[in-house]
Amino acid sequence: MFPALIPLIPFIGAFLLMLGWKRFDRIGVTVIGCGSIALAAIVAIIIAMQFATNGEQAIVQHAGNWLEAGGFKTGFDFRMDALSVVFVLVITIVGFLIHVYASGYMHDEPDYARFFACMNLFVGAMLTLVMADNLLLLYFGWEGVGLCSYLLIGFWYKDPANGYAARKAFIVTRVGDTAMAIALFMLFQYTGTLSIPGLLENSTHIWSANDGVITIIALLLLGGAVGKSAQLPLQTWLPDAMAGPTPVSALIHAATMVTAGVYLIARTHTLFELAPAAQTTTAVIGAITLVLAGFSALVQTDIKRVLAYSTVSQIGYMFLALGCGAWSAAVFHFVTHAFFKALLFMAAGAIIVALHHEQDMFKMGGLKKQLRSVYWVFLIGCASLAAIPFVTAGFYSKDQIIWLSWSAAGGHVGFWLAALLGALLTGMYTFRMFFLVFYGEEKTKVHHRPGGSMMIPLYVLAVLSTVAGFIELPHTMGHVTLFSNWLQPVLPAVSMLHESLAMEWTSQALSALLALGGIGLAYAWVVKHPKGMSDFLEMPAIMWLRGYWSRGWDFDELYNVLLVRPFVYLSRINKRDLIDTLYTGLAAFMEWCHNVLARTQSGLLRWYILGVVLGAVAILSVLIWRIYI
Amino acid sequence: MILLVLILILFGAALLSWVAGVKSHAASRWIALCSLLVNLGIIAGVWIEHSHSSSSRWWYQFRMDWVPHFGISLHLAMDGLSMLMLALTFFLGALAVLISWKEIQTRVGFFHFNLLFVLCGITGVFLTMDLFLFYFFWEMMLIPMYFLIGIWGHEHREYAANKFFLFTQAGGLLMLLAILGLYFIHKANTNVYTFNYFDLLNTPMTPFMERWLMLGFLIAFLVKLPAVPFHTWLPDAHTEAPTAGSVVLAGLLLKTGAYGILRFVLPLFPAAAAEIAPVAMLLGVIGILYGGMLAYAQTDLKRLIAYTSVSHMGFVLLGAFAFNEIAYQGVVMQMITHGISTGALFIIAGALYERIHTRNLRQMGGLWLRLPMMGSAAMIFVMASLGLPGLGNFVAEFLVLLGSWQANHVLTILATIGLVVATAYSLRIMQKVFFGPCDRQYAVPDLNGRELVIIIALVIVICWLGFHPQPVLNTSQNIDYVVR
Amino acid sequence: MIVHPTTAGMLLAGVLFVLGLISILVRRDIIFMLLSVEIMLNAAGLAFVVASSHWGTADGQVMFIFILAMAAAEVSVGLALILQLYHQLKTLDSDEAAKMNG
Amino acid sequence: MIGTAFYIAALIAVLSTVMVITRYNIMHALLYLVVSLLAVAVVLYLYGAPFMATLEVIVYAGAIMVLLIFFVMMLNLGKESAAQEKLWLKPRIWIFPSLLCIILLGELVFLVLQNRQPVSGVQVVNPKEVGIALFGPYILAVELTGMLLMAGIVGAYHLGRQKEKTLHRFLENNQS
Repeated sequence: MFPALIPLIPFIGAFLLMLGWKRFDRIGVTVIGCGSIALAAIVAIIIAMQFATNGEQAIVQHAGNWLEAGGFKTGFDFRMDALSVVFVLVITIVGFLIHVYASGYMHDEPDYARFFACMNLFVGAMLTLVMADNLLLLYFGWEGVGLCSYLLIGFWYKDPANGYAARKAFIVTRVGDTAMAIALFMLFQYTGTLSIPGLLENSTHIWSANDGVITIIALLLLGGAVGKSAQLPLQTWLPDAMAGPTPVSALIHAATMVTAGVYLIARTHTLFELAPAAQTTTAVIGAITLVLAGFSALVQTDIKRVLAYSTVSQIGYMFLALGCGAWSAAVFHFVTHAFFKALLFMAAGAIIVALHHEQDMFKMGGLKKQLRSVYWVFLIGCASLAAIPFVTAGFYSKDQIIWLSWSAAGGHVGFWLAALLGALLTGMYTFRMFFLVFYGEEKTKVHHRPGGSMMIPLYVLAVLSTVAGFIELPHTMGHVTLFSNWLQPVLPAVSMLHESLAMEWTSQALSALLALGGIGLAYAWVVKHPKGMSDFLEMPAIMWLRGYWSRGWDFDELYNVLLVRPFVYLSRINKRDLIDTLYTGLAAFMEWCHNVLARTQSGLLRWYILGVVLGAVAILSVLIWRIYI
Repeated sequence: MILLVLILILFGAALLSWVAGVKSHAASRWIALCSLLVNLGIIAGVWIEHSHSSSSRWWYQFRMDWVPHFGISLHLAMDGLSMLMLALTFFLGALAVLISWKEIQTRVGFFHFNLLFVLCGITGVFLTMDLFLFYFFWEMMLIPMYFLIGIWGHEHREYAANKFFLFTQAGGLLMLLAILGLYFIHKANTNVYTFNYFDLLNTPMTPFMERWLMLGFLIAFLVKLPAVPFHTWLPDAHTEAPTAGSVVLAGLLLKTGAYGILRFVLPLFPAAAAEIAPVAMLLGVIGILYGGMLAYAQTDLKRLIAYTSVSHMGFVLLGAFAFNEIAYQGVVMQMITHGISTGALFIIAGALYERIHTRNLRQMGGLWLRLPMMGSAAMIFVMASLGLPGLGNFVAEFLVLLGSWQANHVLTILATIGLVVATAYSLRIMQKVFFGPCDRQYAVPDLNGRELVIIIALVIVICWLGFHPQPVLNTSQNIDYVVR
Repeated sequence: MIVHPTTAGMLLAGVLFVLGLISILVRRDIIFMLLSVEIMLNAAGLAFVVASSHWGTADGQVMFIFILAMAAAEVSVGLALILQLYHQLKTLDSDEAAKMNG
Repeated sequence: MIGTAFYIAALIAVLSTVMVITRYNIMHALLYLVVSLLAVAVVLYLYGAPFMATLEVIVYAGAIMVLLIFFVMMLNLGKESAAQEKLWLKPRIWIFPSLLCIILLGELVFLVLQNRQPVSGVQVVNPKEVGIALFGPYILAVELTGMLLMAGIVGAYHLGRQKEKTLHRFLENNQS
């Protein structure tokens, strides 16, 4: 089995759907769309098994040369190692489930084929990204997923707001990509290759730790990761990206694409280890982002925006883990997050469809009875997101991060506190959303209940959101390390600063308590004392704070004022091209001269004679001047 | 001999299609198309023949005395660079004939005469190794192009045609001065009158003289390229030209400027070129950013695309003066891919104009509903223009930037920021034309068979260049670049 | 004061010439302008003859003859033109014949 | 060695020329011009060019002026023409050109007065020498002059003829 097949199959699916968009009927499109992903998933599983039995040897396939010029050489090299396998499996399996769900969700969409073509294209690009053996191919996937994200956010193209959100997503991530491109140039300049194993190998020889160049490179790579993963300061595009169809939000903006940054940093962890400053920056960005996004999520009214901010916040956790050197913890959280966030998005989608495309949580409520199945899966998702102890996957992955943010070599007590604050916020906003949607009085009628194609993926994910946590249990609870063992060949184990069982207990207990406390607060806020709370919330200062948070801490406004508006303004005023004015001005001056001189051509005979006389006077004057004076 | 045949076929076909155009429009079109396809076939044959043997740099040489007294000879030669440029010329030329099949209905014979004559001039420019002959062909391109814009253009065609002519002619005269200067300096130093490129290559001269002669050549090529601040003829000419004219202008005429820099400025005046490199690279970067910004502001679709050319050709300038092989390879790539992608965008704009009779972006929107195929094609080329990996432009821009990074960090960073600007203006095209609300209910047909053939050919080429650029890179590798 | 004859003749020629020039500048009637041209030609001829007597050669006088012939031809053609102009414009105002303005 | 005769003739020439350029009536102006020409003929005679003086009287004062006089009579320009002239000749119009011309005159005078050669007599050049020069070195010019006169005749005939067609064809085209 060739690893290259895994991304190739979805690409072929996308290609077929693009060419045959007129010929296939709805069923044909569904079969190709979902089938290609299923096939990719099967191939991925087979290769993963092969890899597992093979031992630690990565499977690398050179599928062809790409370009070779003047000492620069790259090819289509695909790599399956422990890290890729994790990502590939998550992408194909969750991707498949979301495709199945989408076939139900998008059932009434006239542009059904286009949707699935883009989705398949996305999966292909994403798989390329995580399987690339060189950074250029990774960049190819990186930009490819950006394109698909753009296409799918703007899928309903008739609304200009969607187009705006789509372009914003593309352009903001492109800013990060630019940084990453420069990192590639620098890496090539110093290491002479863009092949990932090669440059990681070389980098340890070339640079010692804390070298200035490697720090810059790591920071630039971080810039790329930050753009794609919607971290501070490039996080603004993700909430707007919710303009796309819900399966898109689930697949691209929750489960897979936005975690590409995590993948990139994990993949190039050697570089970050050489640049502790960059690594600390990563952790700081993660910590700040997770808290800021948590506050923003707390005050949203749109259910999808809550989930979007929560995604930003959860990826913040992953970055925090990466920054602390807890590589496998970050990847572990990626896995569980992919499961429960996809679950939450799709469940939210089910609710939205049921309420006839109503996304405002304050117009929902009391849906517990109406949508009992959705209620349960949503509850599981929320529990996992809020990290309710022992039974949810989210608990194990997040707790590991919280603990390591203090105890790992790169950790700090400040990170730990931020992570704990994040845990409290997560509990609060998650269950605020949950209670608002399912409790209270019924405000909007349910139109129709989701069908099987939408519910089955939800059940599967609900199960995964629960059991996926058990592959990695902390010291205090059984100490299962299946996952980190698996990643051992690629990602080094975390080096600990503090190793105390008691401390770990305390941390876990604290985070669990905070999560539960958050839920309790949410319960009190939404269900128990809605009146009292609303009085509190109506206070002017609180109102202002709510607005400020719900606008995402006004980062949008900041960028508008600093970058977007000046650019647009400058280009507007310069629409006629100032330099052209120079040339047209020159032409106008010539024309003016022409007019002036033409006026001397009066046609009056005496005028001409006067000219002759003037000339004679002048010539004689010069003559006299030169000869006699 | 085969080189002369390439030119003569076009020349003969030009006359023939004019004559035939009197009787039958179709005959004129077929003659033009067939001559270009024959040439394309010849070039393809040449390429296949030479794709493996990298024995000698010059694949073909043809030399015949013309005015021996003054050292002027009919000297043609072909290497990898010429071959690639010629392939692009004939490919885009054939598409230009196809695209004007329905668009041009007046003076059809004369139109094809002019079109083929321009292509003939361009072919000559890419082949000739005699500076006098080079100038001859250089000027020969202009006049038919002037007619193409001035006769079959849009509403402000005369203004645009005059502007185009004045700018390029002024540049051309500077080049003539420089050529004559070089000629006489060579005579003074070696006592031989010659216009031969190879003889002039190592003319000894003072640095002062070299600087001025280099400037003469460089400015002519910068005008053609076009680089800021000589770019202002381009938007007008592109906007007003008929579709075929825009395709030839963007796809080929601009490339003669880039070709001139690679072929003449750098090898003839290596020291002076190295001296001016930072300035030239800066101009390239300014072009990238300034052109992008102007493109973003435009409301006329063709004008927007025209400004993207300014932006893209900035990469050519940046790479050409980076003095390393990766960048040169990128420049050659960029010349080809820009020809394809921008040509395609102009073809789409032309097809759109044929349907809805406006180029104003404000009057478009939501056309995806009616024109999904055209929209998909536009999407591909818009993505190419913003440098999406997998399409040819990415390879080109990446190589240019990778190469120029070795030469100048700051300018490369600025140029890379240009990619963000490219994203902004490129996506604006899609949003304004194909997405957004559909105010006007245009009932227009999607691409027809002929247009589909054109677009598919272009898509295949741009994807091929994106995924497997190696044949092109291998071919252009064979050139003795000036590497510092 | 003894005046050199050439100086005196030249001064006379100069004065006559300038008078003709003034006339041609201030007059609008085209016949007057023709008249002024005659004055100036005559003055020029006078200057030639004075020069001829100064050097004692015949060349100046030869020139005078040529000027004379030229004046005759000029007057005849000029008058014919004036005639046409008069028929055309019904006036002798030279400013009316200003169609060739730029 | 110039005498009173020259001064008188010169004075008459200048005065009558001034009268020419200040007259409103064209007829008066022409007659004053004849006087001026006759005075110039005297000056020519005094400068040792009797043949030229004769030609001046015959051709200039005789033929050309008479041609002009007849022409003016033919056009029958009457009082309104004189009135028109009066209207046109305002100081505002003539003051600047006159100043300019006087500057020119000043320059000419200055140049002429640079003559520092010793005073000598007038040298007489007799008509014989003129004839020899004319048909010797100047023969080509004489022939050219003949052609010029011929052209003058043909031109005058062509332009002056008024048949059914009153306009010259160029003028006609211009008008249409």
